[in-house]
This record gives sequence, structure tokens and C-alpha cells, in this order.
Amino acid sequence: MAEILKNKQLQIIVMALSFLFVFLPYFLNVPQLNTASTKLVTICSIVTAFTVALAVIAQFRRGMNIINRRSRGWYFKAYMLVTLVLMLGFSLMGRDSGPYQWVMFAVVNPLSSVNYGILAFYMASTAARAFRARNTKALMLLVSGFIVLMYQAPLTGAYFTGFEPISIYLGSTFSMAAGRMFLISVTVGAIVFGVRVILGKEPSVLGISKEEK
Amino acid sequence: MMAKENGGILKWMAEYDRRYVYLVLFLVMVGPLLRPIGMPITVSPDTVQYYNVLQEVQPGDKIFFTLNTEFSGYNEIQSGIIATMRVLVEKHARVCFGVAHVEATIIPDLVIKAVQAEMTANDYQYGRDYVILGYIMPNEAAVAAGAENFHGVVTQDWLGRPIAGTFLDEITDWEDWDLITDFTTGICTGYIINHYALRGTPMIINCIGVSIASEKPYLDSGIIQGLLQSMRGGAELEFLIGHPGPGLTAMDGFSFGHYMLIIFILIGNVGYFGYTRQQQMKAATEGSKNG
Amino acid sequence: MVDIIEISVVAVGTFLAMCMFSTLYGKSSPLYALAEESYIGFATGLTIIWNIDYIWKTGIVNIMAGDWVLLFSILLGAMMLLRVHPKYSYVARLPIAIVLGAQFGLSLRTIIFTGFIQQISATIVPLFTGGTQTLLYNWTIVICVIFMLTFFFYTVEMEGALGVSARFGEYLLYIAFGTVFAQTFMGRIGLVIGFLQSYTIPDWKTPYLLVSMVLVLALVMYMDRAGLLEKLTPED
Amino acid sequence: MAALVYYYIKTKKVVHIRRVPGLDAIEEAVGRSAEMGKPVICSFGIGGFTYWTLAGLAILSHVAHLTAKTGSRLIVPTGGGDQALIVRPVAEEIVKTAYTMEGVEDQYTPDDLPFYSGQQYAYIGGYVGVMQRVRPGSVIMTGSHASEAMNIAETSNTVGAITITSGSYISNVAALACASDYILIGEEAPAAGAYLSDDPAQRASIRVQDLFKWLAIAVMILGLAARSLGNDLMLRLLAT
Repeated sequence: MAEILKNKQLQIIVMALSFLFVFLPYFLNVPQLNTASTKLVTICSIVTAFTVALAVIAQFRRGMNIINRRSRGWYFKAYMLVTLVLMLGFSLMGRDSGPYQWVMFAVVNPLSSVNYGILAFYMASTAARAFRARNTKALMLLVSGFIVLMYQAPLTGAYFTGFEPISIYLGSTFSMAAGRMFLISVTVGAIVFGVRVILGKEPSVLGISKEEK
Repeated sequence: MMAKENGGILKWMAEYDRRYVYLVLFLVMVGPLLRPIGMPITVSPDTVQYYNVLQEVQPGDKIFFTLNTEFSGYNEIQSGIIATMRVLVEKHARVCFGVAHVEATIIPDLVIKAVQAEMTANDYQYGRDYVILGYIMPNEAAVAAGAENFHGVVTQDWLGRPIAGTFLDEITDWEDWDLITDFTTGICTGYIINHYALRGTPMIINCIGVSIASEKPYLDSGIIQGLLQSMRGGAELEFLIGHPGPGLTAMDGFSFGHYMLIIFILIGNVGYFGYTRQQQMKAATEGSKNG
Repeated sequence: MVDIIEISVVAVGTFLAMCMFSTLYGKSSPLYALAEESYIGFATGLTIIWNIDYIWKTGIVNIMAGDWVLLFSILLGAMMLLRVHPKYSYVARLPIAIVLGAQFGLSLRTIIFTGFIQQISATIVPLFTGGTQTLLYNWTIVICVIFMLTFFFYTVEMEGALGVSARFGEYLLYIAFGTVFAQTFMGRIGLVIGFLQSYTIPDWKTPYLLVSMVLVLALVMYMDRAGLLEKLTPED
Repeated sequence: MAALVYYYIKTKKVVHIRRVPGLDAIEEAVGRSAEMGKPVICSFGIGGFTYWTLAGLAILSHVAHLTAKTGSRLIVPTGGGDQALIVRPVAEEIVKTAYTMEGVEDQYTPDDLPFYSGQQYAYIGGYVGVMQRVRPGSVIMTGSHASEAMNIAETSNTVGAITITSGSYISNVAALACASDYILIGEEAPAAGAYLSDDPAQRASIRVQDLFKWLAIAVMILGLAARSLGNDLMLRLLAT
């Protein structure tokens, strides 16, 4: 059995079959085939939900290593593992009331907000430090950024009406076109990468190390 | 001041401690929240387009209200979320909340509390008029399977109660939704576009500022029908529906935050041209003299 | 009357939030570590809860209702967990192969339309009919998309006409970057203001926010001056 | 498209890929770090095995060869996402192979590939913390990074490191274009990865991608021309 599961060719065939069994029914529109294909996709959604456990196992292992090594500040890791287990316990006591909701509003929500909110400060210090009209490209970036900033701020957007048409024009043409160009090139890249994997040309994706090739 | 002794104000403007930026930015954002001023606001065409799609919602329409955001994203687009829900309730639409991030499982409760008065006035009842499904979109496979066989993926609501007997009995696949209103920092929105909107399910999106340039091509190519942009879009929608909320009250701090950024950029450039460039040229001429 | 629970939520929330903000001071501190580990611990617990919830609702409930095929998902899921086992990690290759194949099937069958074909057809717009603004918009979009695309060729040297086109495309890109930077900044400050709103409205919350800010800043500066930061901050 | 990729892989003709300027910046940054006797930090992203992560891993391999040659210490922060755990063993293998090929296998230290959990913001806490402690000469951050890239780039600048980044979606690119000393825009990173790798499949892929971009431009121009003449044949073809 071990040899079968290790066999690289078998793994690539299974992946290709799984690919075809999800890809083709979408275009053929045969009801029975669609039902079976959707069942496979449902199975994959459940299996993928299991992979979260991998990251949690690694987290536990890393935390225990640090605790066992008694490296500096190991008690923070012990505290983290305790909070993890506490959250599991709280959820069993009910998710629409009690300690679970307390933790969500007192800990998770504010910290999640600050985690992303800090980026506003980093962007401000980046702009303050790096937005220099050093060359033509930088000047063009500065001018378009200035116009859009002035429009986005409601006060100037309302009183200096000249900014609005230019800012909406920049947003609906230049940045939309750049977004479209990125979308086109990333889509092509992702498709070609997918084809490479299906053809078995990317073994590392399957967890097969180089010696086994 | 320290700057005066070794190189003057221009040197300070070129090399001042970035923590001044952090402190000033924090104060100009929190200040107006304590002492609101009330700023005027103009409405952009994209917001009007989003509003018009909402106006076409009919009583009894089945709306898939998808939250593709961490709780932090909710801070930015809560104005758009609450204003959209308010319109849906006034239109007597039937709303199903679905979530793609574990932190967002608590948001439907907050949205319902924010529009509780309208829901009570319109006799909204759980199961018949609205359902909260919780975390049903952990990955693309779950989104795709839900699009093709809804009840194959979703069996219970967020508190483990069966969904049989709710208005979701009328949902089989992507064709049965009248509109998808998606609120996103990214997460599964691309999957919903690919597995619902591409097949014809009408869809509108309220996204954070980071995602505007990535979502605009879908709006321009007609795959989605409306795009509400960040907190400012939410404030404009509040203005359009005549119901001020967190969006409009935030616009003061919003304006000052933008102006502080512009001022920092100007200071930086004055310092750059007034000091740093001179130092670079001086170093270059000395280098060529010794070279 | 505000009850004690709500006060505790605001007091703890503002304190932990300011501890997380203390990273802006420029040095790691035990207060930042406290906030960070609180977030990791509770958020990881949350992730476990809701993924188990998904496996239960979509897998177990359907199996108990007679959908036996879904038993494979539990079996393959268990095999996937062996990925971290030093000796039996090869067992996880089968579920990885199935999931990867299905994953590519799902994305390749749709992104070719939403990300390629429909983006090209949306760029084929009228260039000589329509109002002035429409024409201005259409010409700009067409020029930007085509010239920006020429900036991203890698198997030909950037010389001659293609070189000129790529350089022009790069300038157009930097105009777009200025616009996108401003939009991104709008989003980020909206995020901070939304966070601050949750701790300034209603008014009784504001003192907790300001006291936490001053308290955390004072503590970090004191530890910095007393040379305690390095000693008390956990090693990674 | 699959046929084209398969054709190029089978033809054994080594596809020419132009040298991406970003590689010169990377080599200069590692060289300057060695002169200053400072470590190099290189990361490949927080995603699973995606198109962008593989580009980051190819660049990591190149940087590992450079640091092995120059004797600089290389630190590779890993983690940040649920899928990152599956990528980590491959990164270890890449760095170890590079040090072995340069004949300095003894300098390879597994502890310099720390795993900062599957959480995006714990990963940042660890990444920022190690930057603040070791004060690297250069930080090379490519591959599948998301919004944490801005935290890392700004902190990298704070500690005075040469900052080289790449962005996979437009708003990240716009912000990083300002925050970094050098940025590989969009697909420059995968192209750099293919340039460095001896893998014909990766090089063939870049060729096919270029062909499809030429096709996109050609279809747009033909469609625009036809539409201007009142014929929407191209639009109807695309709509089928």
C-alpha cells in the first residue's frame, strides 16, 4: 500500500483525473455528471477544511518547543496556548452570548482592527519619506495621487469641484486599465501554471522532493 | 530646536522622525470624532449606479448577503453594509447572511442590531425573512459546490439549527438568488464572481479601498453591476438614502487624514529639494574633485 | 446605565489595541507581545471552531442523512493530517493530488472568461462614436491596456518599437500607481477611523481610549529608558 | 494553451528569457550586505503552492547561492498562512541544496528558517521582530505576500536595510513602489524565477504567457478596427 501511495506517476494521474472530472462537466452540461462533479467538489471543500489543523499542529509544536527551551519570554507562548484552548471551551458554552462574545468584542475585534489599521500609519510615513518628485515617473505618481487625495477628502471634493471629474477619470481609466492588465497577465500566468502542474512538471506542489523524480 | 544648530529647518524637513507622522495622523483622526464639524459630500457616479441596482429590488427577492471581510474590514465598510441592509429591509427583501472569514461570524448580529427598528417595523421574522448561516465559504470548493447544490453544502444555520422550513427551501443553485450583495476585503469575492456572477447571478460589491482597482475591471466588463468604494462610498450611500450613520460622521476625520498626508508629502519634498539634493550635489562635486 | 460587562469589554479592548499600536514606537515590547499572542491564541481557536463547524455541517450532518459518499471526505481529511508526520507524510499525497486537481479544475474553467476573454471584449469599445467624455474614456482605456501590457514581455529584448512602447506603458503605470496609492490610503484611514468610532461613540467610551493610549505609551517609554525592553520582550 | 505549454516543454529548445533588472538589484543588495557584514533576509510569501510562491522560491534559491558564496548569514521567515506549512519543507530543501552546491553545507542552519505560525499577523510580529534585532543589510521580499508587505517594507527601511520587494496585485504594487528601494512589478518576479531556473517547463510557461499577451493585444486591435468599421464580429466570437 505504501508503494502505491508513494508512486509519483499514480499521483499525477489521480490529479489529472480529478481535474478533468471537475473541468469537463462544466461545459458538457450532463445532469448526472454535474451531480457527481459537485459531490467531488464538496468532498474537496471538507478535506481543505482539515488542512487548517496542519497549521494549528505546527503552532502547538512551535509553542511547546519555545516553552520547553525556556527561551526568553516563553510564558507568552504558554499564555497563547491557554487562550487557544479557552476559546474552544467558550464556544462550547454558546456562540451568541457569554464569554465567547466577550472575547470577540474585547480581544479579537479590536486587535484585528488595529492589525490592518496600522497600515494607514505605515503608508503615511512611506509617503512622507518616499514621495519625492525625483524624476518624471515619480512626478506623475505624485500629481495623480494628489488629485485623487484632494477629491477623496469630502471638504475639498465638495468645494473645489474641479478635482472630481479628473479624479473620476483617473480612477475609471488609468487605474481600471492597470487593474485589467494585471488581471489579464495574472490569469494567463495562473492558467499556464495550472497546466504545468497537471502535466506533472511541478512535483514540489505535490510534496514530492527532487530526489524522487 | 535641535534642527537649528546642525543644518536648519530644511534638514529637519528632510529627515524628521517618522513618529511625528504617526502621532499627528492619530490626533487629526480622533479629534473630529470628539468634536464633529459636519462636512458636505458629493456623490460619485459609481455610488449612484450601486444605489440604482438596490432600488430595483422587489419585495420577497432572495438576497445572498456575503461578508468576505475580517472584523477590521468591517470598520471601514460598515457604513455601506448597514445602509445596504437598511434599503433591503425597506424593500421587504429576504436576506441570507453567509460569511467567508471566521472573524466575520459576529457581524450579522451587529448589522441586525443597527437596523432593528426598520426590521421590527416591517415585521421581520427569523427563518421567514432572514437567516444567518455563519462560516459557509472556507475555500473556493465550498463556494463552487454551494453555487451548484446549495443544500449539499449548507444544512444548518450559524447556531446549528436546521435550515429546512426557512425561505432557503426555495434555493437550489446559483439561479435562485435574485441578487448577491458582497462586502469584501478580497477573500472569496473572486470565487463568488467566477461561480455565481459569471453564470448570470446579479451581483454588487462594497469593497475596501485596497480592492477598488482590482474590482473595477469586473464592473467595467459588466460581470458585476455595482461597486461601492470604501468608507466614502458608504457615506455617499447614507447621504442618498437620507439616513446618516457611521460613514457620514467619519468624513471629518477622513478629510483631515487626507490633508495631513498631503502636508507630509509637501514637507518631504521641500526638505528633499532644499537639503538632501544639495548634499547629493555637494558630495558629487567633491567626489569629482578628488576623483 | 452601562453594565460592568460592557465596561470590561471597552477597557480591555482599548488597552490591548494600544498595546498593538505600540509597535509604531519602533521597538518590540512585552506589551506588543501580549497583544500579539492574545490575538494569535484566540483567533486560532476561532479558526479551529469554525472549520470543525463546517466539517460537521457539510460532512457529518449529510452523512447522517444518508449521503454515504461524503465518508470519503472524512477519510481523505484524516489522511491529509499525516502530512506533518515525519514517516508517513507520503499518505497525504493522495488527498493533496485530488484537492489540487479539483482546485485547478474549478479555477481554470472560470478565470479564462472573467480574467481574460471578457476583459478583452470589454476593451473593444467604440473609438469614433459617442459623446466627448465617452470617447476620452475609451481612448484612454485602450491606450493604457495595450501599452501597459507591452511592459510585461519577457522572452523578447526590449528594443526598438517594443522598447519605446514599454517605456510609455511604464509611465502610464506610474500614473495609475498614484491613483491606486490614494485609493489604498483612503481605505486604510477609513479602517482606523472606523476602529476609533467604536471607542468614541457613545461618549462614555472615550476616556478609556485616551487613558489606554497614555498609559501604554508611558509604560513603553519607561521600559525603553530603563533598558527593560530587550529583557522583557520574548525571543522568537 | 495546454497544447502550447506541452509543445514548448517537448521541443527541448531552451527558451530565451531577457534578464530582469531586478536581479541586478538583488545581487547588488546581497553584495553590499556582505561588505557591511550584515545578514540578508529573504522571504517567498505566505501562500500555498501558487504561481507567485514558486517565483519567490526560485529567487530564494538564487539568493541562497549568493549568500553561500559571500558567507553572509541568510534568514528566511516562513509561515503566515494555513497553506504555508506545506511550502516550508521545500524552502528548507532549496536553501540546503544551494549551500551544498556551493560547498559550504556546514554553514546551513535550519534555525534560520523560523516558522512564525500559520497566522498572517503573527508572521509579521516575528518578521518585524527579527529585523529589529539583527538589523539586516538587505531584505528581499518576493512571492505571495499580501497586505503584510507594507509593514515589512516600512520596517525594513526603518532599520536601514536595502529593501527589494515584488507585488502580485496592483494596490500592493502601488504602495511598495513607494516604500521599496527596488520593486519587481507584477510578473517580473515569476520571469526572474524562470530566468534563474534551469527548468524548461518554467521557461516554456513564460514563453506561452508572452504569446497570449500578444494574442490579447492582436484581438483587441482587430476588434477595435472592426468595430470602428461597424462590424462586431470579434465581440460575437468572444461572446460564444
